[in-house]
Amino acid sequence: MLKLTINGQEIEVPKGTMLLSACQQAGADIPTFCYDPDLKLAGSCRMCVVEVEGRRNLLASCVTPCENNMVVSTESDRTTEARKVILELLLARHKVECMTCEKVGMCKLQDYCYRYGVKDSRFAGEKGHFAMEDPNPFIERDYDKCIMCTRCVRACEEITGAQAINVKERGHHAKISTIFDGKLADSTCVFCGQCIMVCPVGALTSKVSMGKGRSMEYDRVLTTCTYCGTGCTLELNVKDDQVVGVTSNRDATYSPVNKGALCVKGRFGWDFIHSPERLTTPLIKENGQFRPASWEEAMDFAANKLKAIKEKDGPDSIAMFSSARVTNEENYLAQKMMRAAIGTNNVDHCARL
Amino acid sequence: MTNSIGELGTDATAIFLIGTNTTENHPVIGYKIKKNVRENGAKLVVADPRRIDLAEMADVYMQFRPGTDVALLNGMMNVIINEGLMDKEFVENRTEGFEAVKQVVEKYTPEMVSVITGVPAEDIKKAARIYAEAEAGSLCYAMGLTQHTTGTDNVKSACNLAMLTGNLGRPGTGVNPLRGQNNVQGACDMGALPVSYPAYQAVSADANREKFEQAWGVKLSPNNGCTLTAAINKAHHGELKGLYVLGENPVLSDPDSHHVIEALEKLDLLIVQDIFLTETAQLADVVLPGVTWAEKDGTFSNTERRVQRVRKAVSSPGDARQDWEILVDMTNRLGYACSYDSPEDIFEEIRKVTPSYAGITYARIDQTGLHWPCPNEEHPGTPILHAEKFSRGLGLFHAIEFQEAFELPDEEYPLILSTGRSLFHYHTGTMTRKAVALDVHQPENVVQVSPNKAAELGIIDGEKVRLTTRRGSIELKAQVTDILNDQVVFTFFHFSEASANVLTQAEKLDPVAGIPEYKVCAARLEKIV
Amino acid sequence: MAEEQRVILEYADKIDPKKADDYIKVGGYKGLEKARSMDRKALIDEVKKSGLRGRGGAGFNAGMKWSFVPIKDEDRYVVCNFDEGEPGTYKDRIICEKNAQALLEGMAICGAAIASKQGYIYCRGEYPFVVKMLREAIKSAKDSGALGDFDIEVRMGAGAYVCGEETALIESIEGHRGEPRFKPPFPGVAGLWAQPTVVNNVETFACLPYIMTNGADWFAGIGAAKYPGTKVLTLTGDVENATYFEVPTNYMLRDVVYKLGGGVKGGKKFKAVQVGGTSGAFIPEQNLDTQIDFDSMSAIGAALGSGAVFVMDETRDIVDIVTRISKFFEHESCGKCNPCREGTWRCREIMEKINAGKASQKDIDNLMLLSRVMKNAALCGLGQAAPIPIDSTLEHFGYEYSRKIV
Amino acid sequence: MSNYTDIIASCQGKKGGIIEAFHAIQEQYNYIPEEALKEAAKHFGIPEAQAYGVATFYSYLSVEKRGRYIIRMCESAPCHVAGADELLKEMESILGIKVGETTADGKFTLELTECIGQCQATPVITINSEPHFDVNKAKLAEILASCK
Repeated sequence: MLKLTINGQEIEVPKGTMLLSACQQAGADIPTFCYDPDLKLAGSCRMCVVEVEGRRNLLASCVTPCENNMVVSTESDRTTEARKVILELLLARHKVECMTCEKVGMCKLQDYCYRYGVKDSRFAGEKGHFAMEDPNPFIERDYDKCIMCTRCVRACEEITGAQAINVKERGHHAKISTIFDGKLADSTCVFCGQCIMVCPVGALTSKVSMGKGRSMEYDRVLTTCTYCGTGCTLELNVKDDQVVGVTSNRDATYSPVNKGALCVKGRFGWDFIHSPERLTTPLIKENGQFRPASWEEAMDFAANKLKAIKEKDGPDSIAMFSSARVTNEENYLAQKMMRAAIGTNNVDHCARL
Repeated sequence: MTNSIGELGTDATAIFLIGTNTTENHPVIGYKIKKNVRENGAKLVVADPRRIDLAEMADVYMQFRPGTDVALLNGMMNVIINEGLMDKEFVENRTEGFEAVKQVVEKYTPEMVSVITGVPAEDIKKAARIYAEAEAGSLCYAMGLTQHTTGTDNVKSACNLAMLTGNLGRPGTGVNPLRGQNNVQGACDMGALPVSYPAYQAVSADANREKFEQAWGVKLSPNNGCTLTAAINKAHHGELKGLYVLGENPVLSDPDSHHVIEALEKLDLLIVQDIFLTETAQLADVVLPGVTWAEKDGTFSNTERRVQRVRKAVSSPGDARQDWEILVDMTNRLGYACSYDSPEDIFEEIRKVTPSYAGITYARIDQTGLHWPCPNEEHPGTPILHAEKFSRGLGLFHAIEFQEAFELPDEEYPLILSTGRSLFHYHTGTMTRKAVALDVHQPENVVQVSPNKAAELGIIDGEKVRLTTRRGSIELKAQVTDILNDQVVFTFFHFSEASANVLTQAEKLDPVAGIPEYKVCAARLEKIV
Repeated sequence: MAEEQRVILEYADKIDPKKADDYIKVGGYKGLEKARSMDRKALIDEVKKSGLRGRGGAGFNAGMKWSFVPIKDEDRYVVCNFDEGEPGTYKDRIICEKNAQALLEGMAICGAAIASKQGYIYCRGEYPFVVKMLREAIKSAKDSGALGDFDIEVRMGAGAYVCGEETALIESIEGHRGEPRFKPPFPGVAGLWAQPTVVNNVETFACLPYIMTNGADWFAGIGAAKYPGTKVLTLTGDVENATYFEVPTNYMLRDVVYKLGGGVKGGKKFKAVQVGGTSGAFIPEQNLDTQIDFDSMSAIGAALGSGAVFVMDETRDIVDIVTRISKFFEHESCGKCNPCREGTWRCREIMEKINAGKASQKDIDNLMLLSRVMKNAALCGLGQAAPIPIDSTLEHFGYEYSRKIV
Repeated sequence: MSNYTDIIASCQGKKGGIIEAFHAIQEQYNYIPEEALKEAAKHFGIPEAQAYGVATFYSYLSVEKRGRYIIRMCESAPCHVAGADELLKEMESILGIKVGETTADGKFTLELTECIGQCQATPVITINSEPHFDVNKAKLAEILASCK
């Protein structure tokens, strides 16, 4: 075990612990942009710098292993100065349009500017301008808001394995890009949206959710995805009784299968819920045409016909196709209905299709 | 799956994929496989008629002729036995019937199998060695293995291979079917099968029937029911009069659509309960509007047997009604009285008659789902099956000979047509075709054809072509791609405008499982002039 | 040039650096022979004892650096940093062009010390002709048998100053973007392909054969006690003799300018000298009476660095030159960390504003704040050193700034 | 002119040698064409986006087509004080292009560079990596004329 003093508090951590984690254990809230517990370390945003006695420079706590007897200060004048200046530098390049930004409420740049009282930037000057191109229907890429934390690049490689994006050029011309800065659709991108999940600012957002609501306006309902059999958990974002988006919880307790990772269908394929083509009333066919009916009428019609067939041709002349898409409870009821009420084992579903 | 999904990303040291385009059909499982290969150096063997994404990073990729799975697997077993790579201890202690298998696979030399499958003998050897020598070898498959007239044989062969190499019962091993639909596992678990009650309790066994008769307080039929595909045939013959379809779309999903439509039209009564007016619902006599998963509470069981919660997030539109309420209402109207307060109330009844679910409660799975079997409330669930012994005691080997697919190419229909799914759509497209972004991104069907074949037929990429089989014909765009060889074409079944199942055959199914042969039929591709 | 003391460059232009035999005739490869006859630990101790410190700029004790390398089953690498990108520096090129075999021998000695069989020379992309020459020199050395089983491969950079930073250099050899890694782990533990790796400068390696042949004590007795040996300097700017020299490390800076350099060009008056390349401090007249060794230079807030000596006469506009330097750093920042990527950009903007006479005291304050944060918080030496020319000129030549402030 | 595959294959066995391959490609083509970049990425088993990131990181590598003669003007401090700015203006006016551009006939591309390590004879320019020393206006015309 190593002994450290963090903000005056003595703590013990096992060898190999990073300073960031030790500071968090000591109750310090360290700001980070590039750090992501699920991704390889970058050590590049320098927001997590702390002051360690005897060290000339500030140390990025996310990549500094703890050493015995370190005396650490996480909110010293020097760290505050560094963080403020970094925020101002990022603000100087950032397209500030918080009024309409999708990420408001979940934007780390905004949160930290608030925390450190950074209203505007003393370093405002030329702004980079990165063309916003991408006709894909899923992911909005606005690199004028990018802060170059590279979490998207790492998530694309390490979580999804698509390796569609990387950093191109260098210095302040550096930008996240596909090969030859082409469209995502022409790259190896699979539109999983993991980049959106890890983006700490408004650079990457969902086009499907655009304009529908921001994080403080919606509730998140944890549920299981309706598509393939992997069983990913996801959060339906609900505002005014409407699903306005999908996010995911990366905690394995809530997301044991996928730890927040989703695919294009899970993340972007939810808007059929509110499709105007949804069936909203029972229908009965008369003379080849459907007409709306009340539940009472429709159920009566169906039940009476079923009973008549059973009477005439026996229970085995009736079958049910239950569903691989409805719940266990509904499947249970479906087979019970066929077996107990109709009296046949003619129940199956599309397991083979 | 005998094992859990997470193990594919962490524990498996070799992964053998056969008939699964994992990154497209189970993307999140695909991520885990990629990560394991890239970061932990896990070995990867891919067998698929198309050079799928994962084939690019595979140590061995075997592009085999569709329908020759048994030959390929027997060939691998031949190598394993001859090179002394089998797990003798496992075979001796945990299995029976090995000698018969040994006799059968003896003639399946890599050279002989190479002729059948088109895979170089050397690759078969390499693949066999990687899987057999792995500390933890996981075998995963999906519909590519099962949707054949020999589907059951294919799966048994895969099990043979796993038992032969002792790749079962430990972390990172297993025979792992990757199931295609959110709750296909649960539907099976719940007894939505013609031969079993919940938890696979056979309806033909008197004891089981008595148990359910007692639980439900009613006399039950001792006869096995008919499968979905058989039901369609029976309807066609006029033996089946009434059909209740809950959230299914057989017009698009079942083989030979013309045949399906004819059958449905012959019914006296077709009830469809769904969220959209699907192609099947359009043929119904009465349509009952149910709700989407976002509007209901309940549970789904995923491919690794993990039972997880589904939660209601929003209200349903108009008069659409909870599916469970519709079913309860109907059951009562049919003369069997029952009542439930909530899905949880139903689940409580499920627990009582489903031993594998007995220990699972809504409270226990509030945060993290549980893997069945979970026999009591103290049980932690079972991520890995067959750890100590198989359900039947000893694992049973099945000696299986290779048989050709039902419909092979001939002069008139010279190509092999295989069908499947795309990353961007799901099943019959009922949901994804109405998800705007997905449908904008991939709005129509394509047929994939090799550059050579396209050139031979004078077809250019993106051109509209005609794809024809003995059942019918569809028109769709050609996608020229080198991921398949010159004898094979591939298309998707999500699109009603150019529906793949107009083309597939329903004449011959797998004799045991009744699964249709979606992966092989004879077809002709033509330029439209 | 009686003032010089040539060790590495003793046989400059007298032998063909490409030919191992030429070098062997003047005593070459004897040091390696001796090193190989020694126990590894003794060899490292000998190098430690010589007091040889890194000639690339950081001044770390070479033997000490080697002693950190764990000797386990895995491969280890010897990497030569020949990326000299500091403007005004070309001494590594001179060493190679005059005595390439000494570099090769030095790398092989290091190989013996850390039980490595593979060396890499990372040569900057600006020197394709030197790369060619080095490849011939290696072939000759291999053919002669002098290198034994030690192999050396030359890799060429492609125009990135930041690759002079050892971990960026390693990334570049691996075929990646030349972005520095965070440390720890240090290359000695996990360097090239995550294996233990020693990275030293050309000049550091080139000293080794002479230390081995003449003994550690001999070397320790040359120049400054705490930074012994000789140093190759390159003189540029407003100086009569704009060329290279090898001098003992206790040589005085004033003598560099006035004796070796022959004084300020055209008889003009001296204004400033920037030592150690473009990231070095600007030194005013009053600090010229300083020894060039590492510690003496540090004491006046400067650095010996790469040994570049850039002299500016009385007519030079310091602010204009620093503006130009700020553009250099903006261009060469790799873009990985925030303080450097954004900071070098804004430094250049503010410097241009000052240089154009459009800045106020507020801008100077902002510049100083930015400079402080870059030094404190940037990931690597580039970002930390980029503000040094600004700080040192604000300190010593503040009036030049005041003149331009509105 | 050999094809990309052969050029890249010449770097076979150089672990991490994609930058070497880029140099070899540029030696033939003066830039890295898209197809060559993709081929190199495939050969060295790295993602295409990453290969592009590498190619655009280094100032000596270019993914855009350039002229037959690439002139690079050093603008680092020693050359700067030796009059690099004026020399650059002179070059721009002779060639009729700005920095970063290529002459209409595809002959010359003009670029800036940082120090090229020939500071004994400032200002310095390089033409296809060959340095020219103590360049002044008179010498410049001579040097350009020698480019056929």
